[in-house]
Amino acid sequence: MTWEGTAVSLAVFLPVAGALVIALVPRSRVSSARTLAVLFSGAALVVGIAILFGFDYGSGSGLQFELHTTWIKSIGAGYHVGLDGISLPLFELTLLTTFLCAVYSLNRMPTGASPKAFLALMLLLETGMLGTFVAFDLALFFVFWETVLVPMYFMIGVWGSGNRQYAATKFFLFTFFGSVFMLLAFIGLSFQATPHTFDIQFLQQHGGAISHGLQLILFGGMFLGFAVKVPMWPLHTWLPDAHTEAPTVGSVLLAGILLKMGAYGFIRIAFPTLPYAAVKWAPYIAVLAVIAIVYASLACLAQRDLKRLIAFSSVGHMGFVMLGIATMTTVGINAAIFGMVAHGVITGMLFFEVGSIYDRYHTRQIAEIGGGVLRKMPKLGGALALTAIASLGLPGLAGFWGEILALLGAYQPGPGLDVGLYRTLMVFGGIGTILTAGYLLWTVQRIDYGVVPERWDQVALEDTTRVEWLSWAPLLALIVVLGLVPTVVFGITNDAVRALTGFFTGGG
Amino acid sequence: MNIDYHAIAPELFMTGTILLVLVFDAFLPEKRKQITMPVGLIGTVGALVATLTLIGADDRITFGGMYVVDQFAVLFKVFFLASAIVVLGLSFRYMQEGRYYQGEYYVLLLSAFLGCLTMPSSRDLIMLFISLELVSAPGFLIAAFRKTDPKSNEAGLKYFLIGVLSSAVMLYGMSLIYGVTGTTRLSGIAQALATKAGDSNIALAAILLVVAGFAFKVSSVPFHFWAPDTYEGAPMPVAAFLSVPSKAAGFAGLLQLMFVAFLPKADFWAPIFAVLAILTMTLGNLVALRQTQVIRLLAYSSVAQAGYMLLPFALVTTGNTSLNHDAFAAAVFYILVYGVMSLGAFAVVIGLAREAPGAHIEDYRGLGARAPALVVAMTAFLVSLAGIPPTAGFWGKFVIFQVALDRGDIGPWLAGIMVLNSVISLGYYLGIAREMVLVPSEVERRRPRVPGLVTGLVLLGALAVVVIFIYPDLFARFPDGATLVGR
Amino acid sequence: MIHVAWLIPVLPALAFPLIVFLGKRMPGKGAEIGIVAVAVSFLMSLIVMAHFVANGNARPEEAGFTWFDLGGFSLQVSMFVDGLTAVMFCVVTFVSLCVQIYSTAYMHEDRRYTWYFAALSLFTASMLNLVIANDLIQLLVGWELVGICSYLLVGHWWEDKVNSNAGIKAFITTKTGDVPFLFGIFVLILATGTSNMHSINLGADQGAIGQGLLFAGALLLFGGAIGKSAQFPLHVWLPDAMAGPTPVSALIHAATMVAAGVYLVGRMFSVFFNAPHFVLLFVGIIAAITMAITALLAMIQDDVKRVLAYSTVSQLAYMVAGLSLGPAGYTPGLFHLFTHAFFKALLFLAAGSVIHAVHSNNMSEMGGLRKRMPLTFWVFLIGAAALSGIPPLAGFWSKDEIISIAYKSHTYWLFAFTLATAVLTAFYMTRAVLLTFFGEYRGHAEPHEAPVAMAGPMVVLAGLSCVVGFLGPTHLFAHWVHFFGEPFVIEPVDYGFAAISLLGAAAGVVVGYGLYRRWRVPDPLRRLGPAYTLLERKYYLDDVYERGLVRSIQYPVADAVDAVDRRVVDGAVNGVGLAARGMGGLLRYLQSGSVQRYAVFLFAGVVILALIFTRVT
Amino acid sequence: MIHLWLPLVFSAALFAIGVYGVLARRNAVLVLMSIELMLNAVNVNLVAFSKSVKSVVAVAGATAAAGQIFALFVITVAAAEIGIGLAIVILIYRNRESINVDEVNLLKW
Amino acid sequence: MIASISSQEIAFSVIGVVGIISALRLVTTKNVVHGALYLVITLAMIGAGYLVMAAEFVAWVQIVIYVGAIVVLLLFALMLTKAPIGHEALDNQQRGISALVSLAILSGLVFLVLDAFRTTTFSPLAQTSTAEIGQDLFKHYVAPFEVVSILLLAALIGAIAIARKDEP
Repeated sequence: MTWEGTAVSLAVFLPVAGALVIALVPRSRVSSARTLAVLFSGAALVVGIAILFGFDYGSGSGLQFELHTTWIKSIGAGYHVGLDGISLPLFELTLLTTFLCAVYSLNRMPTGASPKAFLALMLLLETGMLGTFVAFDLALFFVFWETVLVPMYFMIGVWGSGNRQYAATKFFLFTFFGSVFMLLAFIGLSFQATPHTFDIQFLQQHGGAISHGLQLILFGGMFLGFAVKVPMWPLHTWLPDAHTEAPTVGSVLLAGILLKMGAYGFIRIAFPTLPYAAVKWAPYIAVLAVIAIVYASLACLAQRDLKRLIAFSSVGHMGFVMLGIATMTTVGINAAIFGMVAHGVITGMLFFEVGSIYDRYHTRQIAEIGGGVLRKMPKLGGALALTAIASLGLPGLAGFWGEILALLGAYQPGPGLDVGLYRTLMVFGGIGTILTAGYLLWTVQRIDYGVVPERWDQVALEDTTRVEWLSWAPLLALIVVLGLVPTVVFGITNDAVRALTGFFTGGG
Repeated sequence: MNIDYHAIAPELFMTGTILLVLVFDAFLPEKRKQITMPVGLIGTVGALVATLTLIGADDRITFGGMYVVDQFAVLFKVFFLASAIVVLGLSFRYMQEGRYYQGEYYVLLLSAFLGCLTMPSSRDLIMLFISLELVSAPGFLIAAFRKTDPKSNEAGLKYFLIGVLSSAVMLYGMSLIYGVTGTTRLSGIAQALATKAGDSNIALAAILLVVAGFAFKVSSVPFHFWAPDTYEGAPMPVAAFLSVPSKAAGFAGLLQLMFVAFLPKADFWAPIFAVLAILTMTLGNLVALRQTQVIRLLAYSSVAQAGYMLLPFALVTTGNTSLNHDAFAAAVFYILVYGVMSLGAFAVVIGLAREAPGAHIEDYRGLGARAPALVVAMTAFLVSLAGIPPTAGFWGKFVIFQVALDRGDIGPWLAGIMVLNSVISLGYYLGIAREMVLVPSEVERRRPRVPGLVTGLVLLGALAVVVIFIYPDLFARFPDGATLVGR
Repeated sequence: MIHVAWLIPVLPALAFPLIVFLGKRMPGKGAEIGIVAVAVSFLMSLIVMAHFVANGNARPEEAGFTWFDLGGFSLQVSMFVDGLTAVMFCVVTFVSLCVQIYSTAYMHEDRRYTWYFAALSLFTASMLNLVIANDLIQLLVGWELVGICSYLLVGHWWEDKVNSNAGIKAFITTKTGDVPFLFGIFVLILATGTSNMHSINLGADQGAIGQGLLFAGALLLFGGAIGKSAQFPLHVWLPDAMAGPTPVSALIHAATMVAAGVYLVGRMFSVFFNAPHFVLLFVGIIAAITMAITALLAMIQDDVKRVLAYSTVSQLAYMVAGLSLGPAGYTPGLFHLFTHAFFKALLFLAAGSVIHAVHSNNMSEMGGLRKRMPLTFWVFLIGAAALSGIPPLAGFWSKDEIISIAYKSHTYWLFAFTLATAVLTAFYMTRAVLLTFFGEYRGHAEPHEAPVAMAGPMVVLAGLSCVVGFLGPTHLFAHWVHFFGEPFVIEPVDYGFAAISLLGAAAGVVVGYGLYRRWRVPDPLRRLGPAYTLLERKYYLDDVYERGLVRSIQYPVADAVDAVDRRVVDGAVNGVGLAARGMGGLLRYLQSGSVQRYAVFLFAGVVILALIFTRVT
Repeated sequence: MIHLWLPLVFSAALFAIGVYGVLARRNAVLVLMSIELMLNAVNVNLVAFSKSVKSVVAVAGATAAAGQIFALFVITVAAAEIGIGLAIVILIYRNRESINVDEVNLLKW
Repeated sequence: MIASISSQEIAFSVIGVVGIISALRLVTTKNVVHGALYLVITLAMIGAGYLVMAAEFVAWVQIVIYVGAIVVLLLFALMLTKAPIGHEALDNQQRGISALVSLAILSGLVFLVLDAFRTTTFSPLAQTSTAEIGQDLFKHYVAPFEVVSILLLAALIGAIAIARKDEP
């Protein structure tokens, strides 16, 4: 039991331990549950930071902090976890975001049922998300993948707003629908290896040997699972509902982390293990991705509900991520990972802000807020403006690199892909950036700018509180740091992505 | 002739317990009749202990090959006895508070469990038939045990009529099997069916008819119609009994028939099971979507679950031994897992019976705040039934998918239909969770008074569902090692 | 010293966070930080400039470090300092310094005073980064950042929706140009494997890039210039951008940011020059259209800032036109950029002073200010004269060069356009001066002369506007800024052409004086009838964009997409759910409650299964 | 010497008639009687086969009398079933004053 | 198809025809008590058939248990439940479909039987004796014998509990 071997597992399972402890807190001492949540997610984060220091950035392509033991002999599943350059950024993002959510929950707990349960579910969710990013065994991956469903269902369903039951059910059913087919594909894939195995590394190395027809089918199964999670157009309709109705912390985690799981799955599993199918499927994925970009930004223009608007924007931003992946180039996939981290930070932040606005105004309708937030609460409004501007892909802020490099990837897609098609898509993607800028600036105008409407003029609304700053500051800092020093991500991912693209450029 | 008394010790214990309960019943005063339950419980635990001594032992063949105690049988016996303990525990307060003939009830219940015990050891058509009847006949009666309730009467009548008709169909099939093969011994039937005699239409038709009898027991479409009505009308612990031990007994019998007697004709009957499995899971799930009475919903759910358990049968082929073994193990594993989660769900409903005797879904509103532990457990069971990690049900489905995809040919299609069904099923499983947790109660309600015993069982079940998930090998190696003698 | 030229953008960049976080606690509310930073930058710029003044053919200074590696190619943060860079440094830092000093008075009572200065610092840093960049992506970063600063500063008084609208319009319109620009960058990166601008230029010169790629790359890059430098058809944002504080207009929308497009073309001139000839022709056509139509628009504006804005667009087109003439026009084009920065900034600051005094932008509410604000009048007059091309002021020299080069390079149509525009320019500036400073005062507020903080910068700029023009005929400028190694065609100033352009200017002044000597309502130009209406409606371009494109996307199209999303896409999802429930609802009727019906199903089931599966031989 | 098909067809007829009775009669006792017909049909089969299967192969557990013993068990179980069935019928009659099977449909859907 | 008809076959045919006719009457009669009597005839004919097939032990068990016990039980039940008399009163609404299903089963079974056993014959007398049955029963079939006794016990206790009139 070395530190190297256990660190990842420790970080993954600390939250679930915390969930159990919180569940055992007596009803009379509920307030201590909040402290516990911060402690446990913080402890996990500390482990994560220690990993960050122990990580050998020179060999990001290999697995580090690896633990590989048997788990379920009868099924052939192993407990194989580890981190490489692709996992690490998302892993750390998850740790950070959840910790910040716990901090945020210190005084901004959604109203409704017991806060104890809420925090326990949040920590359970964290374990699922973390596990997804470190699992190197398909069965284990799937287990973590699905573990997020139940906590998120209840987070939306119990602590959500208005139409929460519908949204929660839709979220659960839709994502479950996708993932069961993915499971079938996983199992089918495992039978293609000799000996049968679920080990992702092994399957990556032997992906080329699978017959072409079968690859296409297996990819189809995985596509359903991953695409729903991303979500890709037209499988996205659960997202606006779920994000809109979820409590603030739920939205932050959904947008910040959960969506990344789908794209990560494409990168980690679908593309490298099925190289032939990847080439065949990639153009369709790219087309859907670009449709998502344009469609989502148009839909955003039509939203009257601030939170729903932000939710829809995720569809578009994930479109850029998927476009990057579908280019099957080192640049594109690096861009995708960067885009995921950036979107996690930015959209997470946006949902925090929207949540705080809702806490004060008790409405999410843009027309009812009526503008003037920047006048009424300069700090909150300023943070919102900054984040929105980051979201539209301004250089110097986090949102830029993912978008631009995804488009660059599309200009010169990987071998076997139709350059003409991808360049056309690039053009539409570019148009999408204009529309994106349009709706975000329009939103900032409608929320932040203008004079304070009469109905709010006399109402005392507190500007950003200390706990809010505490939970936001790291994200705001990251928005700037990622924009100015993109190496903090690319330095980690590049080697791993190059190794990964080798599986489909070399082996395809 | 020599009788291996060690081999049949569990059955002997059980028989003794039945008689003892009968005696206690006769002499106990009216107000103390509930004491018969602990008596039965002690006997059942004794039988369980006796069974545990058989684990890992050599296969014991007694009564001239008619009765075999192999690891398959032991596994099922342990399962039946464990579920007997659970059902007894669930019955205790329910029966005591419901003005039932408690003594007779426990006698009948234990008799049915005796039938369960003999079922997995029966390697002869006659023995199978008797075991099946011993499971069913007391069931007919206890289903109608709430005597003044017309619904309970109706439950008994429907169960009885469909049961007897199915028995008749099955017996007709058995008679034809006997006529074609000249024997009632399962291994002999297999030998004969492997010859030219097995090629006749009549042999195939006979197999179909026999399957029909067991299809009734496991509530497969179109033999399932009794199940929702009977579950709903019967006393709740009886519904729990029907949904798990009784169904598992049907599967135990079916497994022996199919994997021993009829295996040479697998290419014939596997497609039948494919049809049955598809119909069963699809119809069960679709109709369950529209249920508002929880027991009835669980009944349709158990129909659908039977479909999943039937699916491995459809994957069997004549000749591919290792695949057949995997299919067998998958079916057994799913049955065992199903037992845990389904009994758990029923236990929750029974635990709430004081507050919600009608078990209408609206009665459960806002329960999340009033009985969090129970709701957490119920959620675990429901999620498990839907087959979602982190619960045992996930591995249950997983192994079936594995076999299906390994099978190739129709396997992937069946797996595809099964996953679609999982999604549909999630719709109503979530429906229950939604009512319990998400929907607040319109009226002010107290915290439910759940019998301690039931709460304990529920929590134990929830724990089991999670533990089996974390380390399924704990559980999964049993079916793997559970070889059927004569195969 | 030149090795640390990178400090020039870094200092204002550091000032930005300092002002944001500490500004409110400083005695000058943060303004002093920005001013000091940019002042130091300006001094350093002068030193850098001196380096090139001392040696006209000094080697450009290149330096950089890797920003990040990605797959095969590595992105650098780098600097490329040559004469052009040095000139731009000076212009940017100097104008920024003037504007910031001016703003301390102009923005004195603003509620977001500190933030205003922070944004100015950020802008200055971004602009300087754009100038110093030797990497296209790095340039793009600066390019977009100045855009967002423009957005923020145009919408500085966002309490009024008009202002924030203008900010959005400015950003989105330029962004529309940025997208082709981005693709142009892609083309060049993929064509050369690097984003280093110097390498790309060398590649283009050495013929390492195919003609097709150069063609696409140059045209797409010019897309960016069209947006940023407000060329037709994306010029529409600049007049609206006048909604921002006037000093901002002076800095961003006159002197620096809008010139970035011209600078880009100049910086990447090898690409344009080596591309098929059509590219430069296209550039020239765009410039010609732009200069003419916007000069016409400037004639009828009532808002003094809009007059200046249209004038700016028109003058930018001059610069572009100059560049379109190839190496010969390269230096004149950029020289005009240089001179224009001074006198246009001056004009804006002076206009700001007027606006500050009369609390209105409209010339119809001014008049007669000559006496009340003599200093402002004089500096404005100097600016206007410079712009109109009255010798010996700055504008004369630079404009004259472009006009004469156009003729000499046999591009007569462009010559015609430039000359006509010169006439128009003189006309509308005469009109502006007359309406503002002559006649009777028509306003309501009590005008007063500008305070020292405002007057100082104006005077300095006015002085410079008078003298910088001589850098042209003395060929000093050409020594610093030239294309391809050696300064191009150095010949004495052709006084013939100078006379022609002077004549043109004089014509404009005379006609303007004739028409606007006295205040007249309605505007005498209204007699043009439908043509006036066409100008009043801005050639209906705004209507086409606004109603035809923006509003239709914003409302009907977006709403349609949303409806499709809810009804069709989501409808399909919910439809599946409903269908399942519906089927369940139908199937449950099988469970009729009649046990004998169940029995029928049972037996029928057996029979059917037997029929299907038993082989009937 | 008897042709095997003769008792088998007899049995089939009884079985089919029993099925008809079960499906078409509403009186519960008549339904029970019909069930008896079906079970008896099984017995006819078993007895006939027990007399004829000697000629079939020698396989495990093939005893001479198996068929008849099977029939005896069927008779016994049938008796028990009838007892149970009648008990339920009487219970229903007590609660509803009727033993029409088709009226028993409280539970449905 | 029938090469030669033996006397046993003639006897069985007669018995069969009578049995079938009375069975048909049983399911069509309008009087329940008549139905019980038709049942007696059918059961008796089946017993007779067993005799023809020389399975005399089963035959006597048939007569004793069915005719002697079960029919009596059924008659008691008829009296206890005061069944009405008449066509409408005794049949439900699905006679048509019932007949169809029943005919389908009949034709199916007859087809299968004739298909498989058209030529098979057996000689009843050459077969098992009662003694053999007894021996086999207690040699090989002890287990089901014991289990069925529990079944009977349970059925007895349960039936009493269910049918008993008083409330606990």
